[in-house]
Formats: sequence, structure tokens, C-alpha cells
Amino acid sequence: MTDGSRRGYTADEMMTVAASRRLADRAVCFVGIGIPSQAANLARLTHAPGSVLIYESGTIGAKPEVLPLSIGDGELAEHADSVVSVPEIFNYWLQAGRVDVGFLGAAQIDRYGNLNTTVVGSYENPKVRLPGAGGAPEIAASAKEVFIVLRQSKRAFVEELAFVTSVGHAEGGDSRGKLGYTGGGPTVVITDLGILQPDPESKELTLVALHPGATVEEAKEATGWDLKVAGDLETTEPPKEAELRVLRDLKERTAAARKEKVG
Amino acid sequence: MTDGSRRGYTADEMMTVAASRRLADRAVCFVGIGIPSQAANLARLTHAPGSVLIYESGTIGAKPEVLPLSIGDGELAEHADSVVSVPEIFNYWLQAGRVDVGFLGAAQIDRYGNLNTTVVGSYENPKVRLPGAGGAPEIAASAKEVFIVLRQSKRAFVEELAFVTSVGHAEGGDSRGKLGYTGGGPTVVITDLGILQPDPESKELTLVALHPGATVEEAKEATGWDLKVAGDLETTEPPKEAELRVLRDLKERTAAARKEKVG
Amino acid sequence: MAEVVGLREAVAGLVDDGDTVALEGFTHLIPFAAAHEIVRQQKKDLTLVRMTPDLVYDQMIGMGTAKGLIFSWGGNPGVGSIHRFRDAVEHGWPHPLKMEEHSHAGMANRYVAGASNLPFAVLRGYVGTDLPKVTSTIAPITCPFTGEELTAVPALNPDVAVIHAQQADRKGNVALWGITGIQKEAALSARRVIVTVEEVVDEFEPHTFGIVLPSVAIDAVAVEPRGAYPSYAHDYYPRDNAFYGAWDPIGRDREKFGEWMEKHVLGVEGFAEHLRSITQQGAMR
Amino acid sequence: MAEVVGLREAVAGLVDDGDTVALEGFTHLIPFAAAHEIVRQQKKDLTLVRMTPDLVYDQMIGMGTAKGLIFSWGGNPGVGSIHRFRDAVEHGWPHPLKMEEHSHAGMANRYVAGASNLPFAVLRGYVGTDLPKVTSTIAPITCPFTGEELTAVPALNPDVAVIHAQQADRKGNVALWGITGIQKEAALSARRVIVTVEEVVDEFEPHTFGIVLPSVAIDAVAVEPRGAYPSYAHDYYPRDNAFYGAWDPIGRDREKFGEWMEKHVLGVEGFAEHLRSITQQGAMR
Repeated sequence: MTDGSRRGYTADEMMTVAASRRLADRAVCFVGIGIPSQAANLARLTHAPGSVLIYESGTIGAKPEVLPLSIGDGELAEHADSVVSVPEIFNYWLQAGRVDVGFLGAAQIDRYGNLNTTVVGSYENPKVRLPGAGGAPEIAASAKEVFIVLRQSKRAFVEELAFVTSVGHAEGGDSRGKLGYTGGGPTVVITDLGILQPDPESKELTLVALHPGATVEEAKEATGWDLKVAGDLETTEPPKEAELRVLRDLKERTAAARKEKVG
Repeated sequence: MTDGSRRGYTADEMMTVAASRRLADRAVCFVGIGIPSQAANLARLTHAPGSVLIYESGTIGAKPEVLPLSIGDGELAEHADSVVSVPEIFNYWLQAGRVDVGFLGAAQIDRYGNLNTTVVGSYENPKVRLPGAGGAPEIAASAKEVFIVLRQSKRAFVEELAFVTSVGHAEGGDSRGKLGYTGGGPTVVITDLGILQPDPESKELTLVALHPGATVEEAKEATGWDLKVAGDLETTEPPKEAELRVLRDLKERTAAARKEKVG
Repeated sequence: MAEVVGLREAVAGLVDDGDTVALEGFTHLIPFAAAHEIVRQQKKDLTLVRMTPDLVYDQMIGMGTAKGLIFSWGGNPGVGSIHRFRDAVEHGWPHPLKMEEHSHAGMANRYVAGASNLPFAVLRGYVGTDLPKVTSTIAPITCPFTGEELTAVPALNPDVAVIHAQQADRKGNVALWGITGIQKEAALSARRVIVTVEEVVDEFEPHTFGIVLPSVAIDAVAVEPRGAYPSYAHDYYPRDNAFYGAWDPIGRDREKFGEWMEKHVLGVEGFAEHLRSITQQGAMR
Repeated sequence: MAEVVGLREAVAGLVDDGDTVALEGFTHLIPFAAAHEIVRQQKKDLTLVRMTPDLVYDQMIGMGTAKGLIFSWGGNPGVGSIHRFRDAVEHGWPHPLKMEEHSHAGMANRYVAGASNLPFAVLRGYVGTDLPKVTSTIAPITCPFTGEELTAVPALNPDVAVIHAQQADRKGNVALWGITGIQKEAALSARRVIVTVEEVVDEFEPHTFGIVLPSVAIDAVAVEPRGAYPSYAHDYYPRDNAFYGAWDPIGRDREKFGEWMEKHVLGVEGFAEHLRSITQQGAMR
């Protein structure tokens, strides 16, 4: 595991910063909770002030001062451009193709960017019952592109998903296209070790960049299939001062606010 | 034509009062514009203060001080319990079966209470192009029962409709039931001459009451088919002082407000 | 993202000849200013979409702007017919009108399907009426769970939607309240969206029964005070019922109509001048 | 028409054993007071419906109230699992849970269909996922106009819907604002509707993003101040994030859970006493 702390930042911070950089200014972004929400808000507070963050609770143009713990925190409604009902956010915004980027996490991912957030083990007799689909399947279906953020490990990056909750590039190649979805599927997976992108033809996730200090061996070791590596492997630019400062401020404000609200 | 004025009220006033009496207190009533709106508001201001008036513009529990000229006057929203979108009023309220009474007018009616508000003459080459369906077909389809108010004449009460815009009892008998609608269809037609109700079996409209001064001959003369007359024909109770006073006050307030708002 | 521009520029840039154009506003907030601008720019062969074609479409149809009409109720509310519409349907003047006629519930659900990026909507209706005989965009559909037969209508996705609202903020978000009708769905179903507003404000106040359309769903916002006149804007000005009454004899007569439109719509620079024109000349009294 | 009654009376009169019951509230306005009352009255064999089963259903499932669950996401937001739910699914404790699992979009549209008195809804989803393999209430449907294949899901029409709102007026109209989630559709899809509110007011103020559910759509309104705690009521009190964190070790352990519910839910008269009970005993600190 990359010892980011010796570099002055953690691997999670690198992952969040790398993910945030992907979000273009003025993009309409459907945000999952957790690291996706951190990354999207970091982008909004740095290079993408015009991004429009949507949470599945119906908040459009959310501008949280502190990170929400859930997708429906009051903080999200407070400064939003609009708040609409849940059917509207899914039908009139997501399904309608108004979302440029869907930002998702997952428990498991396969080589084609399909995601599992339902069970580990069998569905009928699960080893671990996970929360389930939530909004992920339709974000994966309808967002113009999908960014996936999760820590890389053999438990998460698996040869075969226990359950396909959300479709990425299906069985690879043009198989996603045949499902009739309007969204383009995953374009990037950002982990704590590096960045993966689907091969243009086969759609198999390929390591295209490593974060500073991470190695190809580490990445392969943390992947449950035989990970393809790009010939021109890049190294991620480390977090800038400003990025780290804004991210840490955000997390501090969040921690302080959570204490404050308690009781 | 009944010379109501010699009686101290007009035939139209008798019609409106007779229609208003039909509306039970606390009924949820989907109101068409014109005489239906007059009658429904007269009911609300007299014996049915708990009635909930819905207009297709989305106003629920409208309490207009003056009669609206259109279904979307500001007056309707001002004191409403709620105002919802047009899809909601049709889907969540009307189609959902929340409407007890649909109150409709029409240009033409046939013996089974089917209504035409689309064309006179052929559809392709109409003699008179009427406004069209509006909300009437689904009010006729989904309200638990439908009250119809229109002046009785051979032009309006016809042997065959030029166009079936809204379904009453279809071809009579149990033919409406076979169309799969959830509402019960017309239960009463109130005219300036009397009151018609569908026969329990055949569903053919039958004259069951005459307004004071009107005769069976007049009613038959004003009907384009061989009008059936109930054996126990009743006479409508003439408008009471209070009913007339409230109705005329309402119409005066309306006229004054319309002048006032001009400019 | 909405840009705040002049109405002339918005219409010139976003409305093309041959487009399917929906001007919506259910009695309230009818976009008259935008309709006049479309007429002034002599847009042609439009397929006009509107649940309730009233004076605004009477004017456009009479001026030959429309080649087609998709609608559910065409009249002058509380007054009677819209005669330019009738003249087009009954006598093909100024030219025939290709009609696609539905019920309100059908139209509303067609917009909902369009806004949802679905090809069709489902409702309980049309069965037993003559509408399916004259309108091809009505089809039966069977519930895959219950076997029940219902009615399907295809989505509406106009090229352009035009609505009027009370306010925009400086980012181009738009607030409307009172009777909001079908405007949200009309705007969200369209490829391009023009909104005229009464004014631009720094921040929206809360309003009962209000909605906010985010800037990102809108292409152009143009400030047009009283831009819904003679209809109304809740909390701004009432409906001018007398105008609707006075329209009847004008709309009834081809010549009078032509003169009125020439003088008060074609012959003015914009809607502010139109309002002065009809007031000064007592044109509607 | 809504009657303003006590919550005990509302639950006793409107919730029957074996009912399908939806308690909704999307993170905001979760009806905890009503859930506790259902548990206290030992309602049995309920099929619970909820897009986001979280602590409120963890408590009900753990107490054996539910025989089935219709849902799309079950977790403790920002914290982790809901362990009583997991225990029921993974080990059948206190008894097995019949699951009907959907996505959020599927659940939302099922409520919309239910509120619209349609037997099904249509959406773009589920294709290529494993959900259709485990959930029978998903079916393909073909557009009668374009031939395109989409997905149908059946309507949800719960016997009872329970929601919490900020205010009711004296006629029983109910106002809620902030994130309003799926509550309108949940209420309008149900045969019977119970609403708990923070307070009764003479008249509603306008609120941004607010909706008003008319009295005629509601059966019972019960006043339960802080009735959504530990979730929040916009403009009344914030979410108690610490409670959600502190729930984790309680929910994780069958015994601790049982003691907590015994002491703070079964052993109290109502929600006001519950709030005092957990505060005084520092139960969540």
C-alpha cells in the first residue's frame, strides 16, 4: 500500500483529488455519497465552480458547506438551485439524459466496470448482505459517462461479481450498446493506487496511470483478474497544496458541524 | 321556453339551482367552466360548505369569491388548499378515483349521456369547429359520477352525436362497463326544463322531473329523440329565496370584479 | 445554462422554420410577448403544440405561422370560439392546418413522457370516444402484470418550448408560482427552451405552490415585463378579461384581424411598444 | 378528510396485522414516532415498503413486525449496515424476510403508478443487471409506437402510508418542505394515510420547495413534535448524526437491541417519553 503520509498526503486524499480533477467545470454531476461526494465538492470548490451537483434526494445545484452524511441532508436543500421530488430527479433529470457525469462507488467491480452493491455470496444465502441498488443502476444506465471511485483490492476488484447491480460495459465490446441504454457507461475508475480506463475496443479496464509511489505490481496484486496495463503508463500529478487545503478544510468543517449538530 | 322571469327567476337560474342541489356536502367535485362552475360554487356557498372544488388547472379546494372566466384564473389559486401541476391533477386526482362528481357541460348529448364538444358536421369538413376535448373525456371516464348541465334543445339533445368526445353510458345497458373505466358515468342531466336520469337497466336518459311551469310536451319538443318520461314525474322545488340571493350576489360580485380588473 | 438575452435574439437563434414549438401556460403566464416575436420574425411552417390554444395561437394561426397544431382544447375561455383557428379548420384560411387532437390528460402525459425520455405514456382514456378514429397517435397497450388493456400516447419532444415566468435570478434559474400548469414538463421535454420573465431578481423569495426551473435546463431567458398580457402573472398583474371579450369581433373578421396584427404586432419593435400601442389607441376598449 | 387524532388511535384504527405499510421520508422527515407506535401496538406480519430502509426499519424488522420488505436501498447512511435487517436476511432472525428488491427509480415509478391508479409504470432500467433474476415484479414492455423495448414495474398501492410533515392546518391540510422525496406519491398511492406533524398552525407560510397535501387525501393527522427524530425536520431540528453512529453497536447485537427497544420504545407511553428516555439516560452518547 502506498505510504502516502510520508509524502504529506494519504492514498485516500490522492484518490479523492484525482477523482475531483476529472469533473469538468459546468458539468452536471449526479453524486453518490462518500468519496464521490467528497470529490465532486472538492471540484466545485476548486476548478469547477460552475458544476451542478445533483443528489438523488432531489437537490439540483447543491452547494453544501459541509459534506452530507446522507444523500438527503438538510444542508443539500439549503443552498440548492432547486429541490424536486424523487420521481422527478430520476425521470426528468437522470433518465432524461441531463446528467453529464454519474459519480459512483461500489463494493465490487469487474473488468468491464460492472458494479455490485447487493450481496457477497449468493443472493438467497448471502455471506454479506449489502445495502442494494439505490440509485446506482439508473445512474450507470443513463449518465452520459460514469466515474467510479473505490479502493483497489482483490476483494473489490473481482473476476466475477456475486451480483450485477449496475451495468458498466456489460460483457465488453459493444455488448452495452445492445442493452438500449442512453448513457455511455464508465469512462474512468479512480482508485487509491491509480487510474483505470476501459480499452476503446474491448472495454476491459486498463491501468493507465499510477499515483506517485504506487507500482504496477501493487496494482496487479490488488486486482482479482489479470490486469492489463497501458504501454504509456502515466504518473498522476500529486495533490497540489491548494487541493489538499480545500479538501482538508472541507473535512474539518464537516467534522466540526457533525459534532455541533449532535444532541 | 319557460318564462321563469314571471316567477321571479329565470330558467337558467332554475337550472343552476337544481344542479347545485345535487352536490352533496364534502363531495370532491371536478368542475367545468360556465354553468357547472356556477352551480358548484352556489352549492359551496349554501348547503355544501365542505365540498372540495377542483379545476383542471390544478387547483384543489378552490374557494373563488367571484366566478372564474377560465379554468385557470388567479382567483382559483388564491384561496385553494393546494395547487398542483396539470399532470398531477389528471393522474393523481382524477384518474386515481379521488373525484366524487365530475360536473360537465357540452354542445351535444345523446340518449345515453355521451357528449360532443368537438365538431358539428364531419370531423374533416366541420360545419362548426368546437373547442375539443379538454379535460372532459377523462372526467367522464374517471369521476365516480357525472352531472351534466345544459340547456335543452333539439340542437343539443340529438339522436346521433356528430362526434363522441366523452363517453357516458356508451351504447346503453352494460356497454360502458366493458370499456374498463373506473368511474360510474352520468347519473343526472339537469336542463332548463327539468331533470333527466339514466334508466337503471337500459341507461337511456329519462325525464324524471320538470321545473315549475315546464311541460312534458316542451321537453319532448326540445329533444332530438323520442324522450322517455318517468311514470312518477316530479316537479322541481323552485329556487328558494336564499339560493337566488346567493347566486345573484355571486354573479354581481363577478360582474363587478370583471369590470374592475380591466385595463 | 441559461443566458440572459434579448427576446429578439432568443427567437432568432433558437426557433427555426419548420420546428415543432410549444408555447405553454395554462390560462396563467401565457407567453404572448414571445409569440408576437415569433410572428414578427415571420417564422414559417411551425407545428404548434399547446394544450389550450387560445388567443395566442389564434394570432399565430391567423398570421400563417402554423402548418400544424397538436392540442386538446381550442377556444377563448369564457367567451367562445377562436375564429382564426376555426377559419383555418373550417375553410383552410390562410392555409389548411394539420391537426393532431388529444384530450388534456393525453397531452399532459405526452409531455411527461417527453420530459422523462420515454417514447410513450400510459393512461386510462380515449376508449369508446371518436378520438382514436381521427388521431393516429393513440394505441392500446396491455399491462404485463395484470393483462389489463390501457391506452398509450407517444411522447412529445418539441424542438422548442417557450414559457413565461415571474422571475429569473442572475444565474438564469427561473421561478414561477400560482398555477404552474404544464410548464415544467413542457420545458423539460423540449430540445431548446426560451423563458420570458417579468423581472430579474437577486434572490427568490419563497412562494406558495412555486417551482424553480434550474438554469441548466434553459437556453435563453429574456426579460419582458407584462409579457403574458392579456393573460396574467400571479402577484404581478391580473388577467384582462375585457381584452379576451374585445378580441372576439377582431378575431372573427379576417380583415380586422389583419389590420390589428399589422398595427399592433408587425408594426411595433417589441412587446413594450405593443402594450403602449393597444393602450394609447384604445384598441381593446 | 383528515381528522386530527392521537397517534395511538390513528395506528390502532388504520393499521391492521398483515397490511402492506409504507413509511416514507427520504432521509428527511422519517416517521419514527409512528414506527414506534406500530411496534408498541405489536402489529404483526406487515409487508414493509420503503425506498431506503434505514434505522426506522431496522427497529421494526428487529422487533419482528415485518414478514416482508419491498425496498431499494437498506443501510445506515454514512455509517454502514443496518444489522437487524442483515440478521433477518442472513440468518432469518427473528424470522425470515420475504424480499422484493428494486432500484430507486423502479420504486419511485411504482409509487407514481400507484398514485395514478395505473397497474404499471415504464422506465429505462434493470436490463443487464441481476435484479430481474431475483425479483419477479420486473417485466419487459414494448412501445406501441417505436417498437423500443423498455422495462415495466407494477404499481405500489400500500394499505397504509405513513409520513411525517412539518405542519398541518386546522382543516387537516398538510405542508412539508425542504427535501420532499417520495412522500406525495407514497401518500397518494395508499388506501389509508397517516401523517404525523411537528405542529398545527392557523395558516401556512410560503416555503421554498414546499408542497401541500390536501386534507381530503389524508385519513389521520397526529401531532408529534420531533416525531422524525433522529432524522430531521427542515426549519425545526437538524439530523442527529451522532445517533446514527451510536445506533451501529446497538443494532449489531441482538441482546443490546432487545434491551434498547424494551427500555426506550416498548417501555414508554409515547414518543415524547421516548425522547426524554434516551436523553435522560444518555442512551445514545
